[in-house]
Amino acid sequence: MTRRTLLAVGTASVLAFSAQSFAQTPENVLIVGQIAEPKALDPAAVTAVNDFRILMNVYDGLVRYQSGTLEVEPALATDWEISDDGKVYTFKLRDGVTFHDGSDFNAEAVKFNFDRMLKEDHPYHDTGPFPLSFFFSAVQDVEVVDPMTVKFTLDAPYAPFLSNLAYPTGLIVSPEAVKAHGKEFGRNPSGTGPFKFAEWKSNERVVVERNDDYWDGTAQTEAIVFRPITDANTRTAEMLAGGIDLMVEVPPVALSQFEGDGYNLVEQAGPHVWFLILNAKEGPFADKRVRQAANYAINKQAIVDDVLEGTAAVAAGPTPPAFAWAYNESLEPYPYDPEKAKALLKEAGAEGAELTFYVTEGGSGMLDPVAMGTAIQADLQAVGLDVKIETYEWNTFLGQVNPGLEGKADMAEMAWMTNDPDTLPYLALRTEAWPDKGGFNSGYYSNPEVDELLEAARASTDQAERAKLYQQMQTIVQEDAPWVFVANWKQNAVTSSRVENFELQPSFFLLLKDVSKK
Amino acid sequence: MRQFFALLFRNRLAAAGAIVMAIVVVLALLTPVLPLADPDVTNTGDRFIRPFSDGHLLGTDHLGRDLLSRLLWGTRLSLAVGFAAALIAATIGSAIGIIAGYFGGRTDNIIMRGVDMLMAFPYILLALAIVAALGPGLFNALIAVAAVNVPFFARNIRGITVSIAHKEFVDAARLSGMGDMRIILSEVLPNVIPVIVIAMSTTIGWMILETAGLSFLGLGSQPPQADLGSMLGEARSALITNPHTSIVPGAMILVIVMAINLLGDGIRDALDPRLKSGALSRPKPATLVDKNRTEMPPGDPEALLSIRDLRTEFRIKDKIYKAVGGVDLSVRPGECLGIIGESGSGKSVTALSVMGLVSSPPGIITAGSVAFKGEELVGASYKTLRAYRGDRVAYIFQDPLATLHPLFRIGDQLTEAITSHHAIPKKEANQRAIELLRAVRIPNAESRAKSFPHELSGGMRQRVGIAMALANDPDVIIADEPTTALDVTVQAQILALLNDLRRERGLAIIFITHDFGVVAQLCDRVAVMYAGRIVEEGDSADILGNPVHPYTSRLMACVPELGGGKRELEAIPGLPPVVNNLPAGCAFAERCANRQPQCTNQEIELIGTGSRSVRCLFPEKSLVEDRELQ
Amino acid sequence: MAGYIFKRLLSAIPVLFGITLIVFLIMAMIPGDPATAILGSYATPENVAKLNRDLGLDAPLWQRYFIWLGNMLQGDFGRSFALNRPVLDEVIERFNATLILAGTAFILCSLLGVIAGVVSAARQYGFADKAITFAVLLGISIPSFFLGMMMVLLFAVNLKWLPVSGMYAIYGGGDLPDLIRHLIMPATALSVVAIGVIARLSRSAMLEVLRQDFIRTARAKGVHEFGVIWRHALKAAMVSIIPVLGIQAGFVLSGAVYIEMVFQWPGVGRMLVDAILKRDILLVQGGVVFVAACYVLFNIIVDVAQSMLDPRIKT
Amino acid sequence: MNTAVHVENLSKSFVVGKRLLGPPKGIVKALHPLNLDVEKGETLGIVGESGCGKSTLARMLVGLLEPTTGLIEISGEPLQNTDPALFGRKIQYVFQDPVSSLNPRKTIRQIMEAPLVHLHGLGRDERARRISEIFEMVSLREEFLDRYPHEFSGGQAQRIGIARALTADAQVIVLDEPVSALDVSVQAQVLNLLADLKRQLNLTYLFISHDLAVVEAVSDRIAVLYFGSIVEVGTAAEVFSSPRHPYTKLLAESAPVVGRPLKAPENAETELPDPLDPPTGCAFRARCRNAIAECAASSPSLEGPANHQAACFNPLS
Repeated sequence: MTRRTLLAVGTASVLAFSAQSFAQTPENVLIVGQIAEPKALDPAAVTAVNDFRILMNVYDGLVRYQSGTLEVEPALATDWEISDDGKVYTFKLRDGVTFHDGSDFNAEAVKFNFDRMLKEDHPYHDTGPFPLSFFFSAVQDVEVVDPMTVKFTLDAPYAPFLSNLAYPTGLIVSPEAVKAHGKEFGRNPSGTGPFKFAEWKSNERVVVERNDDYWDGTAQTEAIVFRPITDANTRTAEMLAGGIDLMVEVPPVALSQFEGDGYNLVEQAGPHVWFLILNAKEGPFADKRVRQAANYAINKQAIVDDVLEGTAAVAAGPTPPAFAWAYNESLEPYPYDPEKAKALLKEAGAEGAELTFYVTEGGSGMLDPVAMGTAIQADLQAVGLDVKIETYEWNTFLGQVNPGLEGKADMAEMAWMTNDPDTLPYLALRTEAWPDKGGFNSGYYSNPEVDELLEAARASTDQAERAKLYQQMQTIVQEDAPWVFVANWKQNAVTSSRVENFELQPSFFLLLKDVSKK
Repeated sequence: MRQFFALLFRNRLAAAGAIVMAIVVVLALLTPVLPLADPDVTNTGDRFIRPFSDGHLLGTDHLGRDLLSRLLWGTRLSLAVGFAAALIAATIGSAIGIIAGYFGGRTDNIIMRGVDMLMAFPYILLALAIVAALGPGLFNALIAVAAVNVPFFARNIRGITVSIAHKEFVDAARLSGMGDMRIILSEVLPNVIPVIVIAMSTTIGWMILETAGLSFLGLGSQPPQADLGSMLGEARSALITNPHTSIVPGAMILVIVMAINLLGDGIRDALDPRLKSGALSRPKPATLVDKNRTEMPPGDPEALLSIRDLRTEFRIKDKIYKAVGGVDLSVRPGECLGIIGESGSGKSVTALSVMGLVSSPPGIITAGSVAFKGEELVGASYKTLRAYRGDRVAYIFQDPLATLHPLFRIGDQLTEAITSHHAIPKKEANQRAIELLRAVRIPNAESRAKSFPHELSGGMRQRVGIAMALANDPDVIIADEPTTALDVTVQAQILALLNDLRRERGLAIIFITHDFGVVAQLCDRVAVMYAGRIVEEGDSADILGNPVHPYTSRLMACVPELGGGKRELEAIPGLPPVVNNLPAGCAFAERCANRQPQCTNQEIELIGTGSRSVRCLFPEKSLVEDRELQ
Repeated sequence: MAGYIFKRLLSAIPVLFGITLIVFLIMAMIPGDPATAILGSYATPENVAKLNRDLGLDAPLWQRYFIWLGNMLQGDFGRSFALNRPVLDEVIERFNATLILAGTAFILCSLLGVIAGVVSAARQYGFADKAITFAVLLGISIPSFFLGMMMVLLFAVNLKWLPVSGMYAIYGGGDLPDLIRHLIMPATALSVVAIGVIARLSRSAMLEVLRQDFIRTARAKGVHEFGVIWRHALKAAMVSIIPVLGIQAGFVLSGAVYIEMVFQWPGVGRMLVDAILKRDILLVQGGVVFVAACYVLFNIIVDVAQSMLDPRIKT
Repeated sequence: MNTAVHVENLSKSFVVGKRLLGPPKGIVKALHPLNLDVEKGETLGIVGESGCGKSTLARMLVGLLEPTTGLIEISGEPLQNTDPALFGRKIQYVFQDPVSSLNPRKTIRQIMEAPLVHLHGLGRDERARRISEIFEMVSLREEFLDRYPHEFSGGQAQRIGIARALTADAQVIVLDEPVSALDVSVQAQVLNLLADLKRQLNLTYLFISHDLAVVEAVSDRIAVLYFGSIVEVGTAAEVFSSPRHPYTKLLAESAPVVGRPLKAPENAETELPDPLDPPTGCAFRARCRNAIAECAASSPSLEGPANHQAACFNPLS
């Protein structure tokens, strides 16, 4: 190394130290701390909330949730009609909308989107896989009535259909872009949303820029940068150090750091439920009394107040209160009552039973699963259940839990975030949803009454009637205790005080169009 | 064993490490009986209590569990896993290494290729993949950590085994009728074990770090069980708000690993035989000179180089080796002085003391004077010494393969000798180097200047050594057994060359040897040394013709001379004394046939007249008699 | 020399083949599959089986190995299931980041380690030696991720001197000073252990060399002590230091995993950890082969450097 | 016949620079095929400079190295299998470096017992008796038995080495530079001890050394090795008093002797031939003043009366 290069390196490092620019993020550019690298920016191909947070700003669906609720309102479709039998939906499309790549939005584009996802013989079906296409598995046919009218035909009445269209899986992508990029579309997205894709550097950032032609008013900020910061602690540190303007999923322990003037803490309850699947097919939990005992033994209040620092509320049953119209207000959560738990265990003869407990290390909506699992283990230990924890990384965990707990474990952590009160119970509580039949009822709960209620609710297009059926279901399920109902998460986010007009949605989406930054 | 512990505890840092480690281990062992809170009982209401609170000396973690209790239980587990992993890795790795190293050839090739593959695999990923395949859990993490460290041991131990397998005692064992398995177990293994122990003691710390790393990634112990790594991992989310939950296990890892490393270093040092003799200390640029020495007026002012009552000692631990015990010598311009003696007689140390080249530590000059042209060199500044070294007083050493720098071309080594004293242009120095090579009769000097020492034969190398000594036209050359390592035909050439050069250039030479024939042929005068002192000195022809000291005459008698035919040799009984424990009086007395009681109870002076002197009370012939005989 | 390099390159081929086999078998042994990871929470056994079939994961093991190997030899590393992009694109992009981090750390640890070792040996038992020995001991005893965490806490969160994470500032950065600013903490944390190891080894190698006869020869020639230490002794000591530099390069590369996690560095180590956890088989396989090839290549460079330094090594 | 050692056509080549594919870089003939006979009770001195192949020969004789060609017979029995244990009972070896030939981790007793156990299967008492017998012979004190090798000086260690060779009870002993690592005053002791032992036990020695004077002092017959071949062999008196091969003469003249003036016995430029690229004909011819045309054409073989043969086309008379 020559003296000159030495000098150059020296100067560079002095510069590096003296410059302070990094502490200040630029105006009008919002920097968002994401919890992970997105998998793809193709709405049909992804399943994670983390990815949805970007997608919702780049794409529009035919419909969307009204701000602050889970009610559906028009978006790319201005209007729609539902046939009396609940099987045919006809949408009138919005005029003059173009995709970011310049191509036109029209009925053909809508048909292309759904055919790509649902038809195995579609030329672009191989741009998948499309893991959530079953949201639209009821769709039999999509038909272009005229350039601005499109008609969906379902094979059976399906109440959650509109709600599913508002879900990211229903977001509309540019067919031209799919044709141009094929499998690489996920890295070269094009939609109609308020922001258009600009850059994706792996593990560094995804940048989207303002779409000046947006049909619903242009965005306040020039651009948004999504930074994947997997580690919650680093995310917190970045927020504190000023490297990001907005962070989601603030770890409970870090909340106290953001109480000062420099930050705004935002909270919003959402359709989330955190529960323990109990193996009702074999072992101690085959006995309802033992399942109830577990519900009594776990100090859920302590978990939500202490472990989660108040970022969640105690769950009463399988349906989160965020689905206000379908929620059964009369349900009271199982109280913390170790004595009662012991009594029930004694009654069932399950004292000192040895249980295997699957705990995950992270995962979508799982909050703080290891700490929660450990606290639960300690609570169950206290009433005389000998619980052995096995931890798995999230994907391995799903690989273990989804095929069913039989022969492996007695209990497992799980959390769902859904867009419709139908989804979770329909997929995870029916007898027809046992793992071997393709569902997610990994604990093998089975109650014909519940099965009936759920089928009926799904076929009905009358919300009041559906509400009644769901409330009935909740009461039965709570009594049967196929799960331990632990918590309903209140999603949180922190912004620096430079950020204005930010609010969280019950849908857990991040809508950033109207957010501005000083 | 006792010696081992004595050595270990002499090293204060190692002792500190041992004590800390002992405390940690005792605490870990006692953990189950100590009055601690249950490490797994959660009390979320009391979470994140700060250290030094009532009931929770180190505070509590994110679930309100007592950190002190978790720390001790965690330490217990981490230590056990670290030790176990090190043991497993060492056992398997060493076995592989020994087999590969001992059998060599194809076996070695195949095994080492496999080891290469594993080493090329990023080790954390390998560990991760193993844990992923076996499932999480501390035991599986242990297996993974052990597995990824097997190549390290295999490689290390193989190297050692190769060198041991080629030792003569292995051949000897084979000739004793031992089979391969038995040789491995009884000859190789005992010599490898210290290395294994050293490698283990220095890697346990590393193993604990690695296990902690895996636990930190969530692949180690399963909750609620605590080990140090998982404690750190769990605490990470609260790093900013409650750093104490991270710092407590982090600091514990630091303390343990540091103590283990200190102890490991100590064990390594105590097991390394070279360290016992103090040999791994760096020699200073110039030999130490005892500040409290009695200074000596310089001797013979006529002489070019004059040594008076020079005493050089080696101080190793509590032993003092009096290598040179009061030597007087002088050499005049153009004279060749021989110093002859057996190994350990102090002849080389005397020579090296002149320019302060005795390794120090352990060497120290404790008394005497060395004067070059009247200037005192003992106690002179490094600057003065360096100015003389190689310029006025040059050395030629014994083994030219070891004494030439193996990685520099010989031309460069020669030019450096010149430019160290004379600021002349590089080109000129190169030219001069080639002239020097020619002067020592090296054929094709230009191309040879670009050779590396190993590319030359022994004789050629020694010519380079001589050329280097001649580089600055010195006044004195000190040649320390320059031909001992050479074959006899080559030796004859080198000696003839030296003789020519000295006559051509009028060099003064001090020539150190153990060979009377060489002395006779080359030297004008000779001094015979025994146990650090000169016992006889005089003209070489005189001494070789009429040795007077019993040692000189007996020594000459026991060297067979060519042309004598098959015969019985006259051996000197006994062994030369060890210079750390010299007897009183004459050091040779014990082996001397002429010994009288006086010999061992008084200091015996070097007596003599003019050119001939002897240190003996009962010489073979008196010097006076000797003169008369002539 | 060219022939030697060629020979070394040739001998790396079986090693690389071995590595492909090892990584393939390990990935085959790991339970779980990429389909679950792709399908996320909604993975049902039925969908998983179908997807695995679509991804070609139902073929016999040996067949899958040879298909993979054959494609790879043609430069096709396959597509990452989880990231939905070609493995090679991702690996090269991420490896680049790791190279910057590990390369800096490697240069740092080589320079500082050797200098510290030489100074320590030259001043044996002096104050500098004791100070260096202690610092080095502390360095090799601290878990790098713990050090990293503490550095973030102190320099980024509390003092706000340095950025918390990432490789470049998100806006306005992207130049060299920006990169250096982001590099300082992770490179330091990553190199600390290696500095210690190298310094210890350099010290003992120097002590070993300083006892050699040719050092005495250099002194006898009148070479100044500075030249004796930094030219004669260091050059000879490098013969035993260089192989350790090679090994440390491997450790630095591997150890980057933790540092990349703590500092959210977009490197290949973190990518591979994620990929293993997500059972992104092709990404793991391709990434490991790539990293291992680089490691093997680096070792060849070390060997070549060694043979250039030491003419006694037969080439 | 009273032949102790009979060697026929014995040679050794080493392969240098093995390659993955193709032939190796070169083959070094360390020892050209040679024949040798040693009588019972005789001492055969083998002289040569470094690299002449004397150690290769010695190691083959005791089975530590597998010969490339040739046959070794000890006391009339051929030994073809290189199992040192098979050789061990018949022929033993004394190493050059006395200290490194003793395992530093074993006591002298353990070292001494090994041949007794493995070669002769003696019981404990029998062993103790033999060891004390042998220790008596080599004048070592029995208390040394429980010490470790590093506690001994070179001379003592070499006595132990000799004692170990004796325990195998072999009739032939190969002494590979047994005194070159020792100081002159001790060297004479060891040489005398060897002479005594030979007389007492009626041993046969192959004494290898580079030191002509030492070899002359102990040998009955002498073989001179140069570049892997015997260039001269004969009775000790003959070989040194009237050498026939110029190399032997060069060796004899090169040794520094009191009273002989110093002169270079040969041209300074001469160097040993390169083993990877051996010269044609006589290997010595480049250094030889008497070389004639024939020397370059073919290599000479040993010729002359049984008591003094030389391999030279133009021998000295």
